Amino acid sequence: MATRTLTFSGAINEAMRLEMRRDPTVILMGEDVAGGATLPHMEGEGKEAWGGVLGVTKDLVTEFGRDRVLDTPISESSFIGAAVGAASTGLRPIAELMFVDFFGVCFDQVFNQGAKLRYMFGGKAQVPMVIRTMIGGGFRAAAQHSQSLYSIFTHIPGIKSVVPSTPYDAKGLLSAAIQDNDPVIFFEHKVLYGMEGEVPEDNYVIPLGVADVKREGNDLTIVTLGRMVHFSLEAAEKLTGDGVEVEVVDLRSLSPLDEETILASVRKTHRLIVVDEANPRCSIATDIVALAAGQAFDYLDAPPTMVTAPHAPVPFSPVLEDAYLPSVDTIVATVQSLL
Amino acid sequence: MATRTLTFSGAINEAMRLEMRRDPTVILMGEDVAGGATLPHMEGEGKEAWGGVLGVTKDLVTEFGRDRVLDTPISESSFIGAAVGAASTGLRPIAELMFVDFFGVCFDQVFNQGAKLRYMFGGKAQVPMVIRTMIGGGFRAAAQHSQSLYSIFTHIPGIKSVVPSTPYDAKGLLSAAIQDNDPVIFFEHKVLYGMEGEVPEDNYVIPLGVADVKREGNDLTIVTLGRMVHFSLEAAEKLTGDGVEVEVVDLRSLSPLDEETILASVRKTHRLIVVDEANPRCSIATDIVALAAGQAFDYLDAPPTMVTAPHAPVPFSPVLEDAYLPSVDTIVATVQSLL
Amino acid sequence: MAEINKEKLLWAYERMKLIRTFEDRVAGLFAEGKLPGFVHLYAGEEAIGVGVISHLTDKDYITSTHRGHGHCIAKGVDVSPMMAELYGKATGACKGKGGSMHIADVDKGMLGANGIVGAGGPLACGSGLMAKTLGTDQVTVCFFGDGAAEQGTMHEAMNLASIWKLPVVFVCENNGYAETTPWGYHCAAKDISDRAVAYDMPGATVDGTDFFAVYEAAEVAIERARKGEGPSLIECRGFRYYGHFEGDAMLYFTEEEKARNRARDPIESFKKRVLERGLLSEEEIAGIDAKTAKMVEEAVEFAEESPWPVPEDVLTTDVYVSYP
Amino acid sequence: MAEINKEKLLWAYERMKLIRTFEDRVAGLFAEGKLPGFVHLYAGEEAIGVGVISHLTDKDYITSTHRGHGHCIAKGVDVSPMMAELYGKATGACKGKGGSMHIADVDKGMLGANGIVGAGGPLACGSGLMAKTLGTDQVTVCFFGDGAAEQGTMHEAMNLASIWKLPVVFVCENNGYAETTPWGYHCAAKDISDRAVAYDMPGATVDGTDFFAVYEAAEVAIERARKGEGPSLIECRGFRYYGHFEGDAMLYFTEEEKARNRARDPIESFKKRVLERGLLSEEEIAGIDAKTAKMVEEAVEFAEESPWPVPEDVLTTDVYVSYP
Ligand SMILES: Cc1ncc(C[n+]2csc(CCOP(=O)(O)OP(=O)(O)O)c2C)c(N)n1
Ligand SMILES: Cc1ncc(C[n+]2csc(CCOP(=O)(O)OP(=O)(O)O)c2C)c(N)n1
Ligand SMILES: [Mg+2]
Ligand SMILES: [Mg+2]
Repeated sequence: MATRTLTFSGAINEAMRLEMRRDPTVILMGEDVAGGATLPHMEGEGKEAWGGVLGVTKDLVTEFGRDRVLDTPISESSFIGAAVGAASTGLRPIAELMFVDFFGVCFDQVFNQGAKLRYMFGGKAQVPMVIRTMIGGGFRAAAQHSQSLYSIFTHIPGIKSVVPSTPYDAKGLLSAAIQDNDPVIFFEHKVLYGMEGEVPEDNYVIPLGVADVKREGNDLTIVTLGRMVHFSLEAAEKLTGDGVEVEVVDLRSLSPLDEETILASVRKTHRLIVVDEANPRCSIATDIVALAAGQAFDYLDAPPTMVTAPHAPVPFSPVLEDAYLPSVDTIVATVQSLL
Repeated sequence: MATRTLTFSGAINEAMRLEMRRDPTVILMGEDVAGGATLPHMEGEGKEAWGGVLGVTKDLVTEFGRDRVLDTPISESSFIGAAVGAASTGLRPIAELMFVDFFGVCFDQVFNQGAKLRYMFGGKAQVPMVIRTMIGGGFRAAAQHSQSLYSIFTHIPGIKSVVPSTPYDAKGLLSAAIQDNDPVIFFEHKVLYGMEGEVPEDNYVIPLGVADVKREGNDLTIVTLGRMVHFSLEAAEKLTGDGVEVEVVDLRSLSPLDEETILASVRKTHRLIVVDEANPRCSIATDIVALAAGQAFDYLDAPPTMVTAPHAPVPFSPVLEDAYLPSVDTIVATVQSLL
Repeated sequence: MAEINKEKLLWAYERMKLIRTFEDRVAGLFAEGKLPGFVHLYAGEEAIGVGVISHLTDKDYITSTHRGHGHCIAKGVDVSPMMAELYGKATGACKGKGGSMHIADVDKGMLGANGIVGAGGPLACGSGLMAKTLGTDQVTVCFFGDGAAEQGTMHEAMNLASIWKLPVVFVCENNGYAETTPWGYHCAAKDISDRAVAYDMPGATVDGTDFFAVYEAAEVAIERARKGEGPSLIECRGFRYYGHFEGDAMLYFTEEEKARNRARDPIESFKKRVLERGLLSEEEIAGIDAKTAKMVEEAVEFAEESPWPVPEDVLTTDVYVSYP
Repeated sequence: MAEINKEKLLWAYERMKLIRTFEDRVAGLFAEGKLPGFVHLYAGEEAIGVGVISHLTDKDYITSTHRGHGHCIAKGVDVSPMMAELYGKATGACKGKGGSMHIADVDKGMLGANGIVGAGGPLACGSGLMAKTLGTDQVTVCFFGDGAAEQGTMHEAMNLASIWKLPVVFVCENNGYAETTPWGYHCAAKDISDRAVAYDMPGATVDGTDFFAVYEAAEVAIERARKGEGPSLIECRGFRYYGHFEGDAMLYFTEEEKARNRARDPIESFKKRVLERGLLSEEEIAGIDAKTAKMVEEAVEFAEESPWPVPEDVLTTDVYVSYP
């Protein structure tokens, strides 16, 4: 497959475009995903104002029209719920929940409806839908626009959770999510949107539930996700100078979880750090630690350790936010403390 | 203090009654918490239909009147949010979210407003409120009325989470919650409401953040909460015949967490099982395992283990629900497998 | 009314009677301790569900509420798997996994009873959006209670359906109470149908105990939806005979109110009207009474004799279509 | 209008001008890269916030939106800590923890800008409930956007405020857009104030660029609330000069629309009117212009010179009042 450089957001855009071309039942809806497309002077090709608040859905309305790319009112319950209803009756909707921080106004439709209809109906329904949503700190967007709430979604049976870290992964995982027959929540880190990487031109899928070893090493395993994959890789590079080889496992999919890849790595390196920018309690970090402690107990030579944000909301001030998020230095120091 | 036998729901009722007598700024609101009190033929003393869907708030409107015991419309966002607004301006509201399963229609007011106002305002606000809500399986109430979602609340900084397991604890913890200056979520297991126990007549508080060793033992620690405390105690009684002495730690408060009591027990017994009826992923069960694995690593002689519900919604059919929830037998077998 | 043909009248009487018989029987079984969990009965509201669904085909959709048995039956779901579901048996409509509050039959266009008040509004927008996107003429009816009218989801759903001109009809079953809370207390609007203006859609309030009134109002609204002209709101005023759920002692009902309700029985009024006008005969009515009684008894028998689900086989199936 | 005394007019002009000057300066600072995060400017909407808050005291409350600077200033919050907050400095109104989207001053009755659209409605019911319960005469004003009108929370809040007769005034700042989405698209109602009937409260639509129109409508509504007669809904039609947030290229605005807006500048219209009628003098206006310019410059200086917060000291404080 021919590849070329694409940004993370470009890769996401392309996955939607190719899937919408392939399958006419795929539609996209969300606040300003077309962006002013209903204004009279915005009619016609290319006449689109936003393509999503950070431009990720740019030009999709131009190609697919307003019947398949729908701006919505600020009514998350109703349009996320409409995605559930549409999915259970024949469409494959992609709904954009602008920031995951807004899940509190619409979560019922996700966790009690989308996630449970199939089970409650004894298997006589399926809900093939994707919710794309922004996560993460580093944007100085403060407490209500910077959270990484994927642990809450992962707690809920019936939904799948995916957190890509590179343009290549983002495209392949989003295509897989759109083709999947279950509700998938696709978490996009807003600070990664501008990141560039090689991405094949064609459509391809990366199966959900398969972690990716982004760097091999024998001395310690870092399990991580999203933006923290890059922090962890940077820390690993720094440590290589000291003769320490860290293995970096990128979860990619939180539910389903690739337990085997995680456990294989821990059994090989005997040491585990989970790096996650989210809050620590009842989280994916504790989840991975519990997995390793339960299933690879005899292999562990040091306490399984977490590097996370503190148990506090995300602060606004840049100096505070930088101290709040896990840093490369903290990761390096934590690795050193375990060797 | 004189004590007498009271049910779990009676103890909760009494805590509210005594706190409302003590402090005129304490009010109570929720769907049918008075229950038909606005009907003309319901005027006057004792003329109350429900006192909450399962009768827990019975007769409070009779004593405190309709200005302090308010029936609400089915508008959880607005009345839970009203509790946040009232708490930050001078009242101490108790809001009843009938079933925790309904949190998805109102969670924004809890986790983005109530939990974060103080931090976002740089400490210049406080939000002294309590949300009482029902949890738990065993009632044959199916997927949308049987969940135990406290892990999600515990993930969020800025709120406190409390899960009582006995009438005595329920009264003392609820009084503490009402007197607390932070937002507290008080999770009541619906199957425990009828349980009886000795309860002092006077007002007393059990401080938040203090776990309770409900049974001492040297061979293995079970950390548990809510209804599972009783299942675990029953399992411990069964095992005592085999000469196995299990220590049962009742968390009572999930956030703040009494790390010291948990760790002290694990350091003593060298073995840990967390018993929780909620779903397993990113949960309080993984949280406690991660705590022990991280902080008591060198003391553990066996893999820290979880006994939980499966990663599936709660089924309706009694035979399915019984198989879904952790059972005394499973707990016993798991203990035996670790010795 | 003149336009309702005999076949439809027979169908309507059968469905209403079947609902009533089913619900009365369920009340008895619950009292005997045979049915676990929460059970909310539809008896008294038959004219609403049946009057509206008279205009739907199997391809049309409905969303329902916690009080969903009547909607199921009106939409043509078989009472035997329904009853088995209430027992929690393996042969239930949802294999025993859903129970009364989640009873569903997507193939019949019944998108499920729902334990979350107001959740059906957004879902109905979804099947409406499907029909609009694929260009079919399927209509979705969203049933919701007076209590549900205060839930934010219903506001959002009505606004969304209106701006997108979705083929959805919102039917508010105003039975006077949300649990014990009278609608005059929980609802600020004078008529719930007054809210239609907030969404620029037609609104009407009708007598929900009068099958013919419901039938006529629904005809206009469903026709409008089918033609792609957008949603409507119909408020149907009525009552429920039983408590909020089984076990509710109904202290908030006065005896006068109960008597008033009995005097407005929707099935009796229907019968009186069709008999007076000679549209149906006593024999036809008696035939249906016997038939529906038999159907319900067979359903109970079916449920009683059905096996329990086997946890080892089904406890964790149906969570996902695929989960590696 | 005759009843507005001079002191109030001076105050109103000063607040409007201070908002405008502050916001223009913030736009410049943002363009220079000095202000991190999301910044939503209120310029163009000054007559709404100031016209309404004219009737409030320090003891009254307001809830605000993501576009909250104007509400803060109108409610009397000092611009120096405000500016420091936008920089993220330790001296900020929220110690740098909140930023533009969470700027607040509870002591001044400003319950916070809010990053969640529609979240202020329920909060306003809360301070309203406090006043009602404690028997004070405090009023709460809930500012919300046209986009927020579609959020379920606003529906619930207006219904709740109405049935409980809470002293709350709902002020919809209809600036024509929710981000890029025109209100004629996202809102089914013909006027947002039409929704008042859904909650049985008075509703009015006024020109939000006309201070005096806003002032008069607010007077009636706030008076009503203060007397315990319940809530009202006021829709104020206006525009914003800047993009949705800083960085927005505003492609969805036509040049005609921009010109039309400039011709309706709320501060210019106010000035014209008070000068024509001799209510204020050119000198008084000039004095205020100079004063507000100075206040904003001092605010910038204060912010620039203020120290950063020290993470070791404050990162995890203020999460709880107590956490053992
Ligand atoms: C979101 C939510 N809040 C509360 C409940 C609890 N509840 C179940 S039914 C009900 C009353 C519903 O009233 P209405 O909509 O009028 O329907 P009816 O029962 O009268 O048919 C309530 C409060 C719920 N199931 N979901
Ligand atoms: C619940 C929620 N949904 C979406 C957003 C993203 N968002 C922020 S402001 C905005 C538009 C708000 O429009 P309006 O209410 O008209 O206020 P305006 O910006 O015009 O002042 C949106 C969609 C949000 N912050 N919260
Ligand atoms: Mg009702
Ligand atoms: Mg707007």
